[in-house]
Amino acid sequence: MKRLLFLTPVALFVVLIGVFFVSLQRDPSLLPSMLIGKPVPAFNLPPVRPGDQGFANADLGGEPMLLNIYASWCAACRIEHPMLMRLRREGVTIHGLDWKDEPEAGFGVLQNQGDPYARVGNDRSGRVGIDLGVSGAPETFVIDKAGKVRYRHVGAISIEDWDQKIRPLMERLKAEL
Amino acid sequence: MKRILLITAAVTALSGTAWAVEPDEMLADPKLEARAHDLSREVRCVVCQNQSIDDSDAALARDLRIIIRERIAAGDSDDQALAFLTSRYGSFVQLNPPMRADTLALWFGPLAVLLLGAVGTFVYIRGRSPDKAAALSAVEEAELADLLKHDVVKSDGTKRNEAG
Amino acid sequence: MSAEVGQFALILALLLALVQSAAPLWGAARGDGVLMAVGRAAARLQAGFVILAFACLAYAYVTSDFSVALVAAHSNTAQPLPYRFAATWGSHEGSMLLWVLILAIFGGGVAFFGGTLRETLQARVLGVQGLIGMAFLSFLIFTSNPFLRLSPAPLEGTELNPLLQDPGLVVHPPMLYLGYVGFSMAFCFAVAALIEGRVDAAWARWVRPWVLAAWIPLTLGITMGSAWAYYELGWGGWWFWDPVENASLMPWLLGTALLHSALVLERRGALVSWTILLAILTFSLSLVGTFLVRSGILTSVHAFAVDPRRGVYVLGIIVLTTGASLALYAWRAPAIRSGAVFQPVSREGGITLNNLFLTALCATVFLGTFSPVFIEMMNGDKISVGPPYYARTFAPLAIPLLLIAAFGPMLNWKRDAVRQTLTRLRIPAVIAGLVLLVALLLGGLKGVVTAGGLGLAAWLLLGSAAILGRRWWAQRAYLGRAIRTTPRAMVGLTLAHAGVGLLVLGITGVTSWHSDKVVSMRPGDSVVFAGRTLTLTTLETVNGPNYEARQARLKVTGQGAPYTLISERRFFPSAQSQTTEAGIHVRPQGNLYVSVGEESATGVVVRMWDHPLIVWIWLGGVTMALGGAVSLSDRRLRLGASVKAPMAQPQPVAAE
Amino acid sequence: MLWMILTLMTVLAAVGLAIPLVRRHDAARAPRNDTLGVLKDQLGEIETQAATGVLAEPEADALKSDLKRRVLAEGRRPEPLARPLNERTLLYLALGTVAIVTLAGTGLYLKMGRPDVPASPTAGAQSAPATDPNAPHGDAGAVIAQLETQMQQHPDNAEGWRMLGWSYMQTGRNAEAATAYGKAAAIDPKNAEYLSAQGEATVLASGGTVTPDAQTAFRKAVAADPADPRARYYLGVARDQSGDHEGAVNAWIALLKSAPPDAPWAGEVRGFLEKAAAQNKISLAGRLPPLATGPVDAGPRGPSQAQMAAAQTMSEGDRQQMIQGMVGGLAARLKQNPKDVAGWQQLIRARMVLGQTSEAQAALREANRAFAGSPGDQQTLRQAAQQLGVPGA
Repeated sequence: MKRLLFLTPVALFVVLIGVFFVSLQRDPSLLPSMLIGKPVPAFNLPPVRPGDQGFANADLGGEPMLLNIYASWCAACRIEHPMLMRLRREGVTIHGLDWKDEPEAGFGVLQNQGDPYARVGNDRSGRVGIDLGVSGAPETFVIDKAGKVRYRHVGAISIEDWDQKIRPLMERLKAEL
Repeated sequence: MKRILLITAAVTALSGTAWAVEPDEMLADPKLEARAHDLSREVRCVVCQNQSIDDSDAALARDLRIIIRERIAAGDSDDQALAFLTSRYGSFVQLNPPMRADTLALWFGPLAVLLLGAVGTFVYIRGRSPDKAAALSAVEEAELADLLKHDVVKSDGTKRNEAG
Repeated sequence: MSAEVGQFALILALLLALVQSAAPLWGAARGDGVLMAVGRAAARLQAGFVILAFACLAYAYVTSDFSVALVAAHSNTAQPLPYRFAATWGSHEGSMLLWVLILAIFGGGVAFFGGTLRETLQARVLGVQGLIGMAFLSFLIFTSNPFLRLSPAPLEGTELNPLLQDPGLVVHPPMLYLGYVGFSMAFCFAVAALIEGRVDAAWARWVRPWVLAAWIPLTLGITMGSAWAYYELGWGGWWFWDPVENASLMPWLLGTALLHSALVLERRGALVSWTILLAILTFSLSLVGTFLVRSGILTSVHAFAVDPRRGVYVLGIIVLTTGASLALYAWRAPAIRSGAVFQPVSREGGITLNNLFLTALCATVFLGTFSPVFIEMMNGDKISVGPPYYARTFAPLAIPLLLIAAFGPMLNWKRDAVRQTLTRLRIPAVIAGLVLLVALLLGGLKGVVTAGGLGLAAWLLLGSAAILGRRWWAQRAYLGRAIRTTPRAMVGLTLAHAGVGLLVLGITGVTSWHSDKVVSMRPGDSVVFAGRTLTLTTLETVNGPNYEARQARLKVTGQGAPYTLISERRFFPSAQSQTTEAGIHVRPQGNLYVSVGEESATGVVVRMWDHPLIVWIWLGGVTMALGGAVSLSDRRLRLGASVKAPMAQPQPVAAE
Repeated sequence: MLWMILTLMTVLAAVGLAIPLVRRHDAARAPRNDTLGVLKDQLGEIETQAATGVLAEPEADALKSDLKRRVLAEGRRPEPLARPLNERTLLYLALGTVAIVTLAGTGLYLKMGRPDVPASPTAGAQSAPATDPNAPHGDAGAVIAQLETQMQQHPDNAEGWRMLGWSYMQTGRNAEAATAYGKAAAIDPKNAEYLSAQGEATVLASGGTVTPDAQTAFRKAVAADPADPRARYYLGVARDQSGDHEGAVNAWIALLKSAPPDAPWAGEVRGFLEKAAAQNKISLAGRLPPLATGPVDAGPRGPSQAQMAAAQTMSEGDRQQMIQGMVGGLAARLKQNPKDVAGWQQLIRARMVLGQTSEAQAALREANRAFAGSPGDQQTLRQAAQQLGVPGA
């Protein structure tokens, strides 16, 4: 009994070290999304492309698709852009949300680097982004057929992210009724 | 990579001045403004490290401060305004962690440590009941006198000699 | 060339640490004096080489030798000399070298001055110390080598983070490290005692000065860190519950507990295994602090080496030191004999209660700091633990502790009675009660917290004074002699506890009565704030040695004589970053704190705070440290002085 | 000198360790019991307290009897037996320890040390200007002044002159740069780099005209190393400026054809060549060598397709390393040839992407220095940096 008492510090320590060790492999800056499994909050945004129609939450759903948050001031978005262009060529539907940005600047990005988006809206005040729980650009949401958020990716999408996480998920969503 | 970017963002946000509420954000009604001020001190800035939005000069923190003021001006209670933010960013934005099943250890852990320690101390003191033998026996007194009489060094040295 | 000498000195130090860990442990096990002497020699040599290595790095910084990668990354020629020198420990590698330096100097100290210590104990302490040194030296050399070279050398270096270019930086980290590493000595003594299977009064008397020697700089370091954050970060806060602040607070809390429990062990031979456990935990928390700053587990303002690989290495060090020592503890501690008995109401009882609350406070900080990590592992949710949590958990536990702080020192050893003790404390109790009452009458029910804080401060200040007062009153016939013969430890105790009272006074003052205001001003504008009138007289651009600044001068009239506050926004072109220098008028009754912000068409943003009594927070901290220093100077703590026998007496054994 | 010091250090460590092993009679120390001393002290204290009345008699007696029990327990404690090592073992130990420290120390140092790397040439000299609060900050002036003094003392150091010339160029003092490079070339006339650098500095000093002096330098450079691209390029410019556009274009095409596949300057030369050809209506059809790096839009300095493909199959760590390596290469190239707006933009972007904000800032500063006196280019760079979110840009 007494010996057991003296063993408790060791036991607690082992647990603690285990947690630390696991935590080391984790990214402390990732935030879980509150929207998983929920429909995207209602919004209706003005266009980025002059003369285009805008972008509203009604445009989401029907098929699995991506909702990408980008901005002209965001450096990581530029890294991600070629990846989005590739996905677009492969037939993935991507909608864009130009976050906390002037529509002209947002359009400039599309002109200079190509336009991967089916619909794209300008969220100048950033309020729609905040409704989505966006903390920075780029971020990408995977939307299912019912228009619900199924996954949120923070930061630029890399090839591994696509191959290992997002594409398998999109395929599963396609198979869903 | 992502990690590096975010951390850089955090560092950059900090290397600037820690500039907080700006005059143009403030509500006209001092009572509401004071509530908003207090509330924004309990909301964590999601892009910086360990700062409340009240202390942060990040753009997103400013947006959130303005949202809080809008909610309060629109008649929301503090809890409603806070719920507006947690429904978007999760409990991460609450500097005051919510009381839930998984935070019980956090909230009551210190008290548990105190109580366990108190029980342990009680058992410890109880287990060592008052003086069993108050006085030393004559033999012991003699041995003690011998120990104390000798110089510290000498007494030890003598013993060593005997042992060797 | 100095860099290469430094590199080699570090390598030699590592090998000497190897010898220092192996020889004395083996020697003590066999009772072999020669091996133990080798351990002492290795410790002295190791200290010498680490000092050399540190001097080499400092030389490279001072002379701006940019062929050393670390220098090129953290210093440039435009930086003033003191900051070039301070940059030596301004980086991860440099601060780890500083850590190892202090460790080696302490080890060398035990080897040099430990002559009065039982030889086997000294040898085991040095052996354990050598193991820690080895772990940190290899961490330094293999993952964070400060002497990496660049060829060709760049012509100019990058500047140190301007936030860190401050007199505070020159002394703040070394102070904290003195504290952390100082606790390693208590740890070494604890492990040595476990190996030896013997913990006694001499052991406790040897450990206490080391604990004090660590506690004093840690107290000062934390105080200075708080003051630095106050005037440098520019928003008037003095404690943020940031993970790194917590990392220094946790060992402080347990170290304070250790300081008290070691006293019980020395005087009464009780609390033996608890004291050993405290010594192990205090140093382990210092290590966890290092780990947490360097791993990126908890990202923090201070994280200057966010690198999981280093984190794994430090985790390994923690497993080896804490894990092994706790296992040793579980194996050996149950067999260690415990000493005299005591009654619940006694000095021992008071100190046990003190330990209980300090441990619970440490648990609060620990849970607050680490539970987000645990909860995320459990269910993936992220939570934040901020100041509101600590206000609700830390404060309620701190208040009973502070009440005991004045009560405890009045208790007799072994057994006492509550009523008698209260009689001894009647004057402080009555006055503190009056303060509480008056404050309640003035402030009403809304001011309960304020009144409680003031009453507590009065209780602590007067209760501490009563410690000396009672002794001197008893011998009032020979007051002069009574004052002269008062043990320094008792004066230290009084000062340290009074320091806590000052701290409580400052915290109560600033949290109860602070006020702030944000306005947009143009030169010539005036604003009324906290009973004073502030006028922005000039707003101009000025140049510093390595920055340019927008400088605002505000003339203040009203309470106190007229004075001028100067606040600047400094821009450091070479680091491309900006800092704010607040303008602060410091008075005992309160500070006026002004800082300037962005300029726009409507003028410059000026933020102003009134901080009543805030300086007492830091003066309290300094007083506590001063109390520790006075205690440390007590001759009874210098073991050698108490042994009357001549040291060099011919020994029959030596001839064997 | 360095080796002498290192040897001395090794000897010191080895001897220091060996002394107690060899002179063993000094090592033995008087055994003593300090615990009894402490307890006796405490007994004395209690007696004093009882005498002065701070402590009541019954309390003092109780404390004293507890203390006496501790003294007794201490006195009865058996002394542990010593089993010292014998002489022979000690000797082997001494030899072994010394061998380990010496051999392992030397071995580790040979693996980690860089005894060949000299201290920075500027080290230890500029403390005077640096502490002067009126000195212009972030200015290379102090460094240059230091180098100048050094060159006065050691005028026969060609590399030193080159470094001084480079420093002059960084600060826009092109005529002085030309002189400095000239000195370097005079000391080592076989070094084409010194000569072509001298020529380039001369060209820049005369506002872009390839003067006869410059031409002489370039010719000498080509004579020393027929492949020197800078000299060949400027000789082409000289033809162009003298009106022989066709000859210039031919010279550049030849230069491009001989370019190694990864030549950093090829893209720039190609661009310049295409512009000049278009201006003078010279057809280039079929005359240019094929581009070494994949599609044009990948940029003249982007990683090759093969590199990219490799990057995609790599592990995260390896990829980071490769990216770092490529960025490092780019930075090194820009050091050699700083007049490259696109290159700087690429470097700054890469640094930002890697999260190396301060390096990005440093790159921006360096780029600004490189384009001192060219506000247009500086403007471009600043805008790019602002877009990328470089702090303070």
